[in-house]
Amino acid sequence: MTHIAKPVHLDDKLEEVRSSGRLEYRSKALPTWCPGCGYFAIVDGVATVLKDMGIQLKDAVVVSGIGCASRFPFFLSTYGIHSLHGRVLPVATGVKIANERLTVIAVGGDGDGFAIGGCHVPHAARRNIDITYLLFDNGIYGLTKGQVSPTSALGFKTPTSPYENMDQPLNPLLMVLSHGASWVGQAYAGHPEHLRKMIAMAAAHRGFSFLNILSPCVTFDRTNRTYSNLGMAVCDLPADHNPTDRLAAMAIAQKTDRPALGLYYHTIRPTLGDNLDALIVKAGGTPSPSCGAGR
Amino acid sequence: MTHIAKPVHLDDKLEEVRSSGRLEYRSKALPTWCPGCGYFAIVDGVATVLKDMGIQLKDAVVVSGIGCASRFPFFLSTYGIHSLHGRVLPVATGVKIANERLTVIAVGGDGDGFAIGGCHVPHAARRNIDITYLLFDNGIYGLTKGQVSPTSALGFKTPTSPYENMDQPLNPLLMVLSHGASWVGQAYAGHPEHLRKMIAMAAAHRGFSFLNILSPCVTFDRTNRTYSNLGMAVCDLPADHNPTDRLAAMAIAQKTDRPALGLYYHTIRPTLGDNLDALIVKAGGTPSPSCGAGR
Amino acid sequence: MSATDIQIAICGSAGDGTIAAGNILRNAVAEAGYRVISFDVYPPEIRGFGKCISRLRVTTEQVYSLKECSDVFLSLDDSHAIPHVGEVRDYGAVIFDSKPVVVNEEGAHISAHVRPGQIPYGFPFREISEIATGANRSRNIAALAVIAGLYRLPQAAFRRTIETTFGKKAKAVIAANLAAFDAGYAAGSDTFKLDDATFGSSGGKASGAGTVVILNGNAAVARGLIDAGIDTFFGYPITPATTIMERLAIEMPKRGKRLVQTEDEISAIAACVGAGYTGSRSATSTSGPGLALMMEVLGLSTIAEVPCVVVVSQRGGPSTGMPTKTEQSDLNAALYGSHGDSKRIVIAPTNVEGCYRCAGKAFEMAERYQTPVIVLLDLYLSNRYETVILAREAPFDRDCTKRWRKTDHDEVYKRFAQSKDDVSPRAIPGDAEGMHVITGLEHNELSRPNDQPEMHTEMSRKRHDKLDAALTHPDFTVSKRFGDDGRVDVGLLAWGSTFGETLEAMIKAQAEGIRCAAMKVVMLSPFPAAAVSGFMDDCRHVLVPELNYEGQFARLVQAELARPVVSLARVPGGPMRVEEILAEIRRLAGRTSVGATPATN
Amino acid sequence: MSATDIQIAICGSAGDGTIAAGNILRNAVAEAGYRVISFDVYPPEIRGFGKCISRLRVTTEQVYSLKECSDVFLSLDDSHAIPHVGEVRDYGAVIFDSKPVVVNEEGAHISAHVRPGQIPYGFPFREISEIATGANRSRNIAALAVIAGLYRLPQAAFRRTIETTFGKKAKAVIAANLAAFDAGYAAGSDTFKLDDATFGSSGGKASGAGTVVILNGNAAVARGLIDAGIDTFFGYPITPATTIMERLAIEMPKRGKRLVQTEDEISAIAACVGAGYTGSRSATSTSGPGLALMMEVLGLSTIAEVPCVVVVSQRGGPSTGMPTKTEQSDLNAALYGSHGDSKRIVIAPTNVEGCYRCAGKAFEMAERYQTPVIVLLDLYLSNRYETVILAREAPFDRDCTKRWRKTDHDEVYKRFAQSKDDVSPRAIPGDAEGMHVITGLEHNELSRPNDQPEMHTEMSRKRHDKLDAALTHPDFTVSKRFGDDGRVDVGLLAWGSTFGETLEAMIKAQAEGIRCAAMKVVMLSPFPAAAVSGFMDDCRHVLVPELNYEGQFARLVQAELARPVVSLARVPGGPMRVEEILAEIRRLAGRTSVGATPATN
Ligand SMILES: Cc1ncc(C[n+]2csc(CCOP(=O)(O)OP(=O)(O)O)c2C)c(N)n1
Ligand SMILES: Cc1ncc(C[n+]2csc(CCOP(=O)(O)OP(=O)(O)O)c2C)c(N)n1
Ligand code: SF4
Ligand code: SF4
Ligand SMILES: [Mg+2]
Ligand SMILES: [Mg+2]
Repeated sequence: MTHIAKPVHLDDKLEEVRSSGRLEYRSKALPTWCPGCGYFAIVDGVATVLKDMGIQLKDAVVVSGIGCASRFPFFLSTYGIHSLHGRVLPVATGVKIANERLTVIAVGGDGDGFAIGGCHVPHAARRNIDITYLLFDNGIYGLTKGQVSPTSALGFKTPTSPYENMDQPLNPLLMVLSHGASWVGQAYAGHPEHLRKMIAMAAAHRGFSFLNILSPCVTFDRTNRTYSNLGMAVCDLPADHNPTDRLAAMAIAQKTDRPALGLYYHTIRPTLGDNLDALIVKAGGTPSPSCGAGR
Repeated sequence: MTHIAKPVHLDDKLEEVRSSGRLEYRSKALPTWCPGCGYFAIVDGVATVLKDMGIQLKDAVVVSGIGCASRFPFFLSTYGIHSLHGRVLPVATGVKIANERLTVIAVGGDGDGFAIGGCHVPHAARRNIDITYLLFDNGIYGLTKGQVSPTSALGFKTPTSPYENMDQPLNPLLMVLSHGASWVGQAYAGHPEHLRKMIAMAAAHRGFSFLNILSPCVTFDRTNRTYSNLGMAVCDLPADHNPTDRLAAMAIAQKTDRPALGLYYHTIRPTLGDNLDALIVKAGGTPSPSCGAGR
Repeated sequence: MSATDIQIAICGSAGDGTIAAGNILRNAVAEAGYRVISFDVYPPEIRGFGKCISRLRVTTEQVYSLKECSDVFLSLDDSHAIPHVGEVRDYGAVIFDSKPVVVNEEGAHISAHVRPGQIPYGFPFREISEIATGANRSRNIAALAVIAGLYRLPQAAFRRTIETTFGKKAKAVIAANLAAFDAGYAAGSDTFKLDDATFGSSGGKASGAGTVVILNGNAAVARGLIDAGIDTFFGYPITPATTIMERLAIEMPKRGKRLVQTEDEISAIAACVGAGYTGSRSATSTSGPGLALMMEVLGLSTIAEVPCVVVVSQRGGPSTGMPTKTEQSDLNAALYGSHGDSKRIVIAPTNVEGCYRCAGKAFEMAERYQTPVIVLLDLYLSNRYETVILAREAPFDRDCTKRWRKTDHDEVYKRFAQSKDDVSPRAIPGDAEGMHVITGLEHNELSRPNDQPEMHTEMSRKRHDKLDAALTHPDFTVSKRFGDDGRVDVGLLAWGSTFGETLEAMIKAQAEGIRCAAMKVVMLSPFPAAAVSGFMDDCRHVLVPELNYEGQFARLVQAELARPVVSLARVPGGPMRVEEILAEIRRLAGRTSVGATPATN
Repeated sequence: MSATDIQIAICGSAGDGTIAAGNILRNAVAEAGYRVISFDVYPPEIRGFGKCISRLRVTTEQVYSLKECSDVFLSLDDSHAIPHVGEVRDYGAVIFDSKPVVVNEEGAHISAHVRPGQIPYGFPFREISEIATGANRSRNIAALAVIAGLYRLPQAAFRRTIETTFGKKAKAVIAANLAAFDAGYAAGSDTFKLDDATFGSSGGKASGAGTVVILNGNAAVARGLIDAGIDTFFGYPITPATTIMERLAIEMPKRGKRLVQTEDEISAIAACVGAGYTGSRSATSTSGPGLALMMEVLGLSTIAEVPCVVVVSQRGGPSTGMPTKTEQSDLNAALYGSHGDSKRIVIAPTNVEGCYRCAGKAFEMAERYQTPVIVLLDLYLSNRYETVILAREAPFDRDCTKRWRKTDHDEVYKRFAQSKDDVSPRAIPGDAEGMHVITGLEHNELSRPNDQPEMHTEMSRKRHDKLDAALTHPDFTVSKRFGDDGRVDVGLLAWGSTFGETLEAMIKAQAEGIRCAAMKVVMLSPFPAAAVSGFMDDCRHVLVPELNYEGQFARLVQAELARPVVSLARVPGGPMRVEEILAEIRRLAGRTSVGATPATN
């Protein structure tokens, strides 16, 4: 029988948030996450960034799939869609295409994005839809109580891999680079300051930005992605890394034993919205930032 | 009103096949493909390889999705499944996991594999399921009469991109390399000899092998992947390319203006079947090559 | 009869330009002011040597379907045509190439298959074309010109149509085809006329009402979506729905609107929901296999109360089934396919004009009732052409959204606030103080997750009750009765494309003195129980003809009303045969099956 | 009554080890030879401070559901327990911690909420645990021990259960918990006994029949699949079905069988079809959202006639809905969710033993009729525990495949050859001369694409007709009547988990002198029309209780029989209240609602 310590520090945390004046971006809903979950740092980060960028609550839409990670939108006070398992990117695409004036942030877990949602990532990346996709990569299925995920380490024992996980994990960074994404970076929930910086950069990028956020599931993973393990493993990108060199970025992304944090790659190219407007012009029509939205 | 020349040479072709003694591997069904379609070369290639490898008809299962490419199984005389659009890999996985004695070849088009079926490719690759996946990459949706596909060139005009295609195409080779596939190569339907060699290598590989086959759609693509354009564009892999160097393979895969033909990458690691058997042993059970199949 | 009612069939292989000839004939006759219904049958393969048949019914009065029998039959390829010569009525004309390229062996020539009473006409199409143009490329034009000549149809209309058809081609091509036409026309008009097969003068193009256009069902859907102000479209190609998307891909950008071909149907519908959340009028189109993939997202649209429109053109099922054949077997999936109590609006047009109306009205309903709306067509309706009169003013309300406006200062926005009509005012992104998060989880008025029994019960009630208003949606025909009033021996209940054949059968039955009425049901969910039940009260027998195996609509009626109906469920892959419906009517009316031979009106 | 029938409820927060206490109590009592039914209610969040209630009904006779009222109620956290104290019957015991950690403010203590007639017992659980073990970790064990003592339940059974429960933990942990148990037991047995709440001696473990096990529905499903010889399993986690897969992940490898967690539900079912093609017994398990995603592949399984088994445990819908609440609202999707005429077999067990049987039989049916079989559970059934007697010999046929054996030399294999029972002999990969290609396209006997009207009509008939045999599947109860014979005032028609409450209601109604019968319908498709219709002939009123909003089963009955039923459709997220069904029975029977207060048997 499991005993979970009462999350006293949770309320302190909310207090801190309150006093920090970031509250308006945080909803009154107390996150349902387990105390100590890496996700708390991400919600703080996004709230700060939105505020710092001066994006009004009314102009931000946070879209998610299903999972612990995907509870995210409820903890902000912007507009949001808590959609379906794996469908965060197409839903976010619909929002952005319909109204380019909106800032669209897509969030979800590793299972949500790279198992059931795997069909959609390459196309969001190649079309360069102007949204920010934050992947909460905890290497496990949290919400369903700890099954193996596409990014789980080899050997990981879970209720659906009771003897051990023998499936070679996927490498989200490497994959999204190969999809032709225009902005790719990595952060760690245990380094909130750096995380915040990366979220800010990703959100500032015009086009599809993918930020892989390593985050511990303190309840169901006591052996792999613990704060201590990750804390020791993560490192910075080589100082001389050139973030316009995609091949170099891929080389580093391959080194999964020492996950490097920072901006792997970025480039500037037309967004899906730009292209659709170009077609409209070609056809003799007149583009408008909001396709009827808010009629 | 379109006039299509009667495909006289089709029957000659079948004659040639008959006389070549490969007939047993070809079904009596005359392919429903348009005369001149690149796919004819692939069906010849596979038939020859199966024969040369001494694989009996009864032990081969050819699985496909939906599309012109996916009509493939009907033109061989082995077992086969003409499944659903995009589902070729999970279906093929089911076949192989249930009966490791079978040789399983998966075939499908670029839309089948990298649009609607995109969710499945990374997982077949990472698990290293022991099947051969032949992608018939014609950069178009043939069966539905010529719409734009995920691998269509920029600027391509089709019924669903009437002004021009502005979505950056995907790079199947680069993607599958990033998924961790254990065998990755490329061939061209216009070079049947080399194509045959590559199919043989792919089929001989123990684990997941991915062969990207560039093939012209003569009916709906008169401007991009024509035999003449492809014939001029394709080249050989650098003589000094080391097929165990994944990063080098990725570097070459990036050069899409001059598609290089040959073996990009290969490595040897346990297949999904090997791993499942290892788990069985761990659990104290006894593995069997056919999981009840043919009971 | 004085009113014109002539059906022309053209049969050949794709290589013969059969469909092209049918198109020109159709457009020219419509141009001349007649009403037309036409439907082409294609081969399933891509390779172009399968059989094609183009059927065209030309009338002055409104009619509802093709006829069993053609009055004129043109063969461009006897090997394909021979099996169909039987469909020509007695004293009807069978027109063929008297000097075909290959000299056929005994019996292979169609003239050997014309039955006594049918009138064979041989013309040297190829020769006519070659003499007139120096090539046989215009053989099909020469052939259709023969028919035009035979019936003295207005040449001007044909010449205009030929010019526009080949407009993009080289001048020489146009000239050649015009020459071939003139030669063919001359040949046709030199021949003695069929006495009983005259074209009455056309009604002339209907004027005041609006503009007369000739559209097939898919084109009508595209036009309806556009006239209702579609903003965004997300779709994935699939036969027979693809041409809706292809039409929109051309038209939407001209109007500053956006269309994206997505990676699959799941993303298409998911993007529609995302766009719908912002207030955008968004739609997708697909067929059965795509619909099957959309089930989960449709459920999200239902519980999160986000408008979205899905046009489904049915083909033969199950699974990949028969992509180039028509069927009405996706009704169950449209009604019941999503898990949970996920009732939604399902409407099915019965003709091309209805395709236009239903497509446009779907946006009104989706917005007004904040729910997914499925518009059910089938291949037969998607591809069949009819003359349609379009009102000058699009008959669609461009904005049906109940918007939230903050009233007093510290009012908190409740996305799912209670409301008399169970439709809660919406705030959309960009609205200053309406921020909220929608979810697929059960929720409270604030759209916060809540799974308490009372809340789930109340929200379920809200989501179901609000839909009833659709049954009285403004300016929309939910169901309609035709035929005899009062008590009837046989009442016909039909939906979708099959209603056309049903109505024709009813008219024939009435002509045979059977008291008969027919009701078309356009709205399948919510179900117009009162109207249908009232209709059934008048019927000694209720017959439900439909194109599926399980009698899906018949089952729906029984599920709703717990009253028995007679199901006539068939899966021929083509339209239902009027004769088959008629035979069943006779049986129910207690008539011994008289004149079961093709009727010859 | 002499026979034992006592219901115990334990309420607290997850942190209190409420569920763990319930598990030990349940297993120990079963160990002691009683029959038990138990069901736990969890909080939806992961965080462990929501309310948990574990209810356990202990009997000597077979019963079918939990009772409205508990006889004994144990509070481990008064703040959670207070709202539920009302469920304790008159003269029932309310047991609580007399010395809680925090001293509660006035009224916050449960003793202030015990109603006259209920018997409050305070025990210092924490203190007992601390004195006995030096720590309060075993507080929950001490508390359940008090109940054991109060009722003089056999200590040995409890000690054995505690040892096995903590078997993997350190010796010290086991010792501590045993000590806490002994102390609590002593405290309990020192107290005066409830006169009317005695445990009769247990029937003792049923012997000859087979082995007695205590399982929940999901464990029973896993066991059924294994006993029927499952070869391969492909699945994706989803509440409440996940534990089926988790159990199989442990058990299958031990038997040399293979399980793969796929990337989504589409690949899970697709892999099942691939495996099924080879002759492997393959299954998957999911809940509503996963089922919605499987619709297209299920259609392939239907048309290609490939066996596959899908276990669906329903939760609150639509969409993500209420993942931790029970509901029966996926019936429509299970029956009708795929496009096309895609009828399939759908069976729904009504209790835990049925879960075992249906799971195993599903393999027989899928193989014998070459079709997909859906086994419909719901969260309530998946998670509820019952004592089940398992026959020593698994009651399942390990091979029901009709195999093709080449007879004469030049026979060509026809995968879909005509056959009297419409089931064609199968060849599978590896068979020397049975090579063929299956397809989702309509096809001929050789499985070659063919879309001719006659072929499609015949193949549709074959695919539907062959299923009728399932209604007489060997050794399987398709439907069963209970209660009064002959004419009755009220007939109850129920399916799935709700049948338990329905039967309890029927028994109570009979006790009130109402002529009453109940029929459980286990096979929902094909529908046992004759049996149900025959039953309805006997009933003045037919009442259909079910856990969904639309009355999906009631609609199925009406669609099939065109006869009206009274629908009692509720969506509380938990089991239907027996009292609610009873009230409706009374109303229909024309009784003024007597004794609507909780019955106190
Ligand atoms: C179609 C569907 N399949 C399965 C589920 C069950 N489910 C909910 S969340 C989840 C995975 C959660 O893992 P992840 O996406 O990594 O998010 P995390 O909880 O780890 O943050 C699953 C399998 C579902 N809700 N819908
Ligand atoms: C679920 C579903 N969506 C769409 C279709 C229609 N469809 C059939 S094949 C195809 C694409 C064909 O392109 P590709 O996969 O590249 O194969 P090709 O024809 O080019 O060989 C499409 C969209 C379908 N059959 N099923
Ligand atoms: S289960 Fe894991 S991922 Fe989910 S909230 Fe708890 S710690 Fe975070
Ligand atoms: S349409 Fe294109 S891909 Fe299809 S068969 Fe013809 S040439 Fe080949
Ligand atoms: Mg995760
Ligand atoms: Mg293609």
